[in-house]
Amino acid sequence: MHDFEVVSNDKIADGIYSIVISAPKLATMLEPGQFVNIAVPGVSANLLRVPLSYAKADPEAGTVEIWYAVVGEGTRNLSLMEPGSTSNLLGPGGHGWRVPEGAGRALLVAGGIGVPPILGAATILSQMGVAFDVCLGAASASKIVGVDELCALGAESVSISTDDGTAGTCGFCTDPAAALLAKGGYDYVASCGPAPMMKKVAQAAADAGVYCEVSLERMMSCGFGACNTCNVETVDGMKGACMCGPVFDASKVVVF
Amino acid sequence: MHDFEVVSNDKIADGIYSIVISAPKLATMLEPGQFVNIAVPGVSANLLRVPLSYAKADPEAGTVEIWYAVVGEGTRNLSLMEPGSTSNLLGPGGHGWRVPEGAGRALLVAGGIGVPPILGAATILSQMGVAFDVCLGAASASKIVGVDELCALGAESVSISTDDGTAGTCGFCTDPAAALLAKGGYDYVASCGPAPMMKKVAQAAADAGVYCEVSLERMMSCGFGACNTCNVETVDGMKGACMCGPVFDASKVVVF
Amino acid sequence: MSVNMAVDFGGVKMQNPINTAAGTFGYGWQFQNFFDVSKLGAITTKGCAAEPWPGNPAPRMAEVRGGMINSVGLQNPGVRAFAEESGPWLNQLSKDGCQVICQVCGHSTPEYVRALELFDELCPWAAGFEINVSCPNIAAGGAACGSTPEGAGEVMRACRKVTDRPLFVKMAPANVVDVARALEAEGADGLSIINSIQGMAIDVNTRRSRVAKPKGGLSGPLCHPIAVRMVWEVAQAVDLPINGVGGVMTGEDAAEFILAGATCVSVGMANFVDPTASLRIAGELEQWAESQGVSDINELVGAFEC
Amino acid sequence: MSVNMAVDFGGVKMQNPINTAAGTFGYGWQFQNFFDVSKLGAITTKGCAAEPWPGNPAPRMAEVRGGMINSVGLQNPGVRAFAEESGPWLNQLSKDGCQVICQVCGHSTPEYVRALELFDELCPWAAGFEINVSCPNIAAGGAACGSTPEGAGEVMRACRKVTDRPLFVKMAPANVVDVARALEAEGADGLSIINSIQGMAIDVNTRRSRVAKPKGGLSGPLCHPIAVRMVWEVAQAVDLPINGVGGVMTGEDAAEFILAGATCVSVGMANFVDPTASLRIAGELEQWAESQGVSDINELVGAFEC
Ligand SMILES: Cc1cc2nc3c(=O)[nH]c(=O)nc-3n(C[C@H](O)[C@H](O)[C@H](O)COP(=O)(O)OP(=O)(O)OC[C@H]3O[C@@H](n4cnc5c(N)ncnc54)[C@H](O)[C@@H]3O)c2cc1C
Ligand SMILES: Cc1cc2nc3c(=O)[nH]c(=O)nc-3n(C[C@H](O)[C@H](O)[C@H](O)COP(=O)(O)OP(=O)(O)OC[C@H]3O[C@@H](n4cnc5c(N)ncnc54)[C@H](O)[C@@H]3O)c2cc1C
Ligand SMILES: Cc1cc2nc3c(=O)[nH]c(=O)nc-3n(C[C@H](O)[C@H](O)[C@H](O)COP(=O)(O)O)c2cc1C
Ligand SMILES: Cc1cc2nc3c(=O)[nH]c(=O)nc-3n(C[C@H](O)[C@H](O)[C@H](O)COP(=O)(O)O)c2cc1C
Ligand code: FES
Ligand code: FES
Repeated sequence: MHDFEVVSNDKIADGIYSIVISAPKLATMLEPGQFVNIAVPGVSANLLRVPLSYAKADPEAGTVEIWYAVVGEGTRNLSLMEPGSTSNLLGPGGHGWRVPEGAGRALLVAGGIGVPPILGAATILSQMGVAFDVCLGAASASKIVGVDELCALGAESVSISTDDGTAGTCGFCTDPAAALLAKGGYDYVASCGPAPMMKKVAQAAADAGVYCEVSLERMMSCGFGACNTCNVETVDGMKGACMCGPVFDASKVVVF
Repeated sequence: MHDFEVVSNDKIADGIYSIVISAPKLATMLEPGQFVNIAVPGVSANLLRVPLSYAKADPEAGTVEIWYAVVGEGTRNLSLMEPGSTSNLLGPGGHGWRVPEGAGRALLVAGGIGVPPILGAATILSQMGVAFDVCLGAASASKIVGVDELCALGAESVSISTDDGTAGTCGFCTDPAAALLAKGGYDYVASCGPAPMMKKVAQAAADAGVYCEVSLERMMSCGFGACNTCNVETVDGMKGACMCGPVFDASKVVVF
Repeated sequence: MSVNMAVDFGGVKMQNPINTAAGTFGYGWQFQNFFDVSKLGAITTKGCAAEPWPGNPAPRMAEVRGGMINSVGLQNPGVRAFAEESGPWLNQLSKDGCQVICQVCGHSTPEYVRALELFDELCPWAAGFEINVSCPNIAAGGAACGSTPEGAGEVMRACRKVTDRPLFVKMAPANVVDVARALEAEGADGLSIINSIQGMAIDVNTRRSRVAKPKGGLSGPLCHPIAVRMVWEVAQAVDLPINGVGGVMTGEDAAEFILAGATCVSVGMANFVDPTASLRIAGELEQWAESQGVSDINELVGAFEC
Repeated sequence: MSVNMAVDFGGVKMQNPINTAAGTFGYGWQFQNFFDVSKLGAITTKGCAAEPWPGNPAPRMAEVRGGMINSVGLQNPGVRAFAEESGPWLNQLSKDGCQVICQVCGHSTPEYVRALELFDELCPWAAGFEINVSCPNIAAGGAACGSTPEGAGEVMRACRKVTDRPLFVKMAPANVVDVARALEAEGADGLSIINSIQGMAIDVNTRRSRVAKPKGGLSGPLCHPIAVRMVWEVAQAVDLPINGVGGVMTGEDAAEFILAGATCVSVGMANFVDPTASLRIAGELEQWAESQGVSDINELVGAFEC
């Protein structure tokens, strides 16, 4: 359990916020792809914590940045937290991306609010010196986040798709992703987004014979292995997303 | 239903707050002893409105002042309302004090947070030109409110009792009240406070042969006659406090 | 696109599926200053017995997390006084398009019959009657009676002989499938599911109940998932139309009941939180029906996919 | 003044009345990084069957107002794997002063017996066993079985022959008095009241359940007043010690159970909201006992005044 203080909490796109928290110890511990489980203050009919991936951690400043979409009461209350207010979180939770040793080139595929863990993957790749391309999908231009960060981390290309065509190509980001994979040259794929998207990406990666990891979302009650509500059906049986994931080897996943 | 805006919301004694709201129409309608039923904002496990008497109404300024003790979640959330924030209330509810025509002298007995309706009674008395004395009880000096206001309204005497003796006489305000009533000269008694206190005052008034009214508290679900949860057992059967009260002829009350 | 919102609840033709839960809407006129009650599909009036009942002592209510607990004990002025005091207003309401369902109480089968006879005689404007065999707060004629097929069935059988107008039964939240089957066999026209749930709230300082009796009846959002489940169970088991009751605070809550198989939905505790809640919920339900691309709300009754 | 907080729950000597609800505390060690689990009176481990069970598909949880609904379906690795993986840690825990109660699951009486035999053999450190005849999320051996005196009684009778260690039964929230009497007659050492309540939560856009099956089990504050009522009802009817379960978030909630007649109290959903909740609640309960001016918490068991 880590206490934290809100440093800033701002809207960065349509319905999407960035919260920067000060939590010095946590900032040194987080590995890309892991998550935290936040107690959102406010007397509330919703009691459970909100599990969120982190987008960036700055061990020197002692801060962690999280990007979140406001979808319900928990995230709405989170968006109301003022700088200076405090709460606590559990984490780091689960384990993150495992980029294969010796990978030369990677493809990252993010949909919607799946961008934060993908930023984490990009961070590792850039540290490891692995070249990478990004396919990024969003419902609309107003909901795109992370392009600047991905470019700054060294993405060789970022191809954007929107459902309504207001930015990039009109359509799903799974199409450019499949096209890139079909062309070849990749050793690793990391994906996070809606379940049907990840399923398609996993299939395209499998077709191309490339090792693929996905960051899965599940309804979590505890976030630390005590409740069995975050199950992922894998070829090796039911696995808890909070401890065995959220990042899974896509080839083992039966239900995304 | 009236919308209102908070003008100020300040602590005036230990655990006791004064909230001034702007609600111009309401301010012209309220009669002393009536109450309002406030929707306290904030996503909350407690859903029902908070019924509160009012201490002062200023029809010209369009404001109403309410004094309340923080005792639970509803009143705690109320104390968090910032100036400028808005909500709505139902009211005026019930009916207030009915000072008998031709009364010459009255005794007001208030215990704890029973002061606000007693301020209302003092307001009528002063408008009617009826002389009055006040007996005021509180747990401790730090919880006394209203003495200045009562003096300003023309109280001829204000005798203070505290449970712990930190101000005035050590003991309950029912003792000085009984003593004054025994001395005689009163035509009307109005009382608000804890049930055992009002019961004693009513008894002392009955013994002295003086007409006595009490403002009763009940758990209210609706506040407008629809739920039957605010019942007061009277010699004429069960009466709803929200419509037939909160002010009752004490001689008719079976259970205070 | 406009959606037909009218439903037929066991012979009561409602202009929309929103009803009010007995005991939470007084006799209707208490709400007239807040909104135009005639816009609702129906209202159900507070339970009345043949003779006046005093109800329980104070305190009759305490708030609990996610709802409230009450111990009113069916205080009522008796059918005669009710019909005299509230009849004219309710008669006008029914002419204005909102159906009136009167709730009937008793401590024994003969008392139910006597009350219903009086209602039948004195309330010609009533579109139907709801028999309350499930009050959690009375010793006889309460939840214990309504929780067995025999108990509820006996009351229904006797009442059926009294009137040809639609007869509904307010069911206790126990043994619902068996009781519903018995009520169907005895000729009920519809079922109201559920009455408040028996619960307890103890003041840990005084060590006493926070309401007048040890047990009280729970209402509010906390009831909702339980009530939805019971509506769905009964909808699978019998052919009677159902009135979903329990924790309806929003149009979505009402929609859950409809999907689970309710033909109409009653708003209870929400009336206290916001006296205009029932009308707001009627609007939200219509918006939801529109969003579902149907032309008739009846297409959504029981449309839960499992 | 210091109050004796130790209680005897049907032969399990607990240093304080705080226990954990099966399925909400994993196998105990999941909480070891949050606090010193050995400070609790007891923990109850997640239900295990003789053979591993996969449980239900996702989604297994949805939040509802005042609580949550789950559809885990008793996923478990089987007693053997449980004893191997968690046994050493639990053995140490019991040596450190916190009793371990292991929950036993099955789909049929022979399955319960087989699981209990394995527990009895492989878990010498277990202070007692809790038989779960009330899971809302499984078809056989679940709430339907535990809701009848015959069903629950049959399982208890068979299990009683397997071990002399204390045997408790986790009861469904239905028909509690009759079932409790049957369990007392069959030799149960205590009762855990209640398991989660069957409910439904429907996504009104997809028209599907928000969890894997149409129905799920409700936990959290919404259960509390119902559970307190059931504990009180059973405490009046049988002589067995009771473990109060349902919506305990604070020491006051635990105190309500104690006053209603529970000897010990289990913390469930609160463990998810705050992993240290059980220890905090133990402290709050002790403070309350002190405020009541008693020298022994046992003086407060059943001290509700009505
Ligand atoms: C490991 C993990 C990492 C996540 N990372 C991020 C992130 O970086 N940014 C982000 O915006 N969101 C992320 N999520 C999703 C986020 O947890 C949910 O959006 C949030 O819990 C919703 O809470 P709420 O109270 O606002 O909404 P609710 O009112 O509880 O639900 C609103 C909607 O969100 C869905 N939802 C709620 N909780 C979850 C959950 N735990 N998993 C999946 N769907 C859920 C519900 O089914 C519902 O449709 C992550 C989830 C997990 C499990
Ligand atoms: C007509 C009327 C006028 C009132 N006027 C005032 C006033 O001017 N100033 C003031 O401070 N308080 C007044 N009260 C009491 C006030 O309504 C309660 O203190 C308040 O509702 C408590 O809400 P809560 O959510 O903070 O506390 P809760 O957590 O709901 O309860 C805390 C404690 O307060 C008691 N309580 C709660 N609601 C009521 C109620 N409606 N009546 C009596 N006791 C209650 C509970 O039994 C409990 O012991 C009045 C009550 C009534 C009925
Ligand atoms: C104060 C109060 C009084 C009630 N009186 C009655 C009644 O007279 N008859 C009845 O059948 N139900 C009565 N109920 C139960 C409601 O009609 C309804 O079944 C229950 O409250 C659940 O719905 P809700 O959660 O929307 O309130 C009463 C409920 C409350 C809160
Ligand atoms: C995720 C989850 C899993 C559960 N698993 C079990 C279980 O395996 N066995 C059992 O008897 N009860 C199980 N329960 C029910 C709890 O033990 C408890 O009876 C119920 O949640 C009510 O208590 P609470 O409101 O404090 O959570 C589970 C509850 C939850 C929330
Ligand atoms: S969220 Fe509880 S086990 Fe994964
Ligand atoms: S508070 Fe509802 S009738 Fe008085």
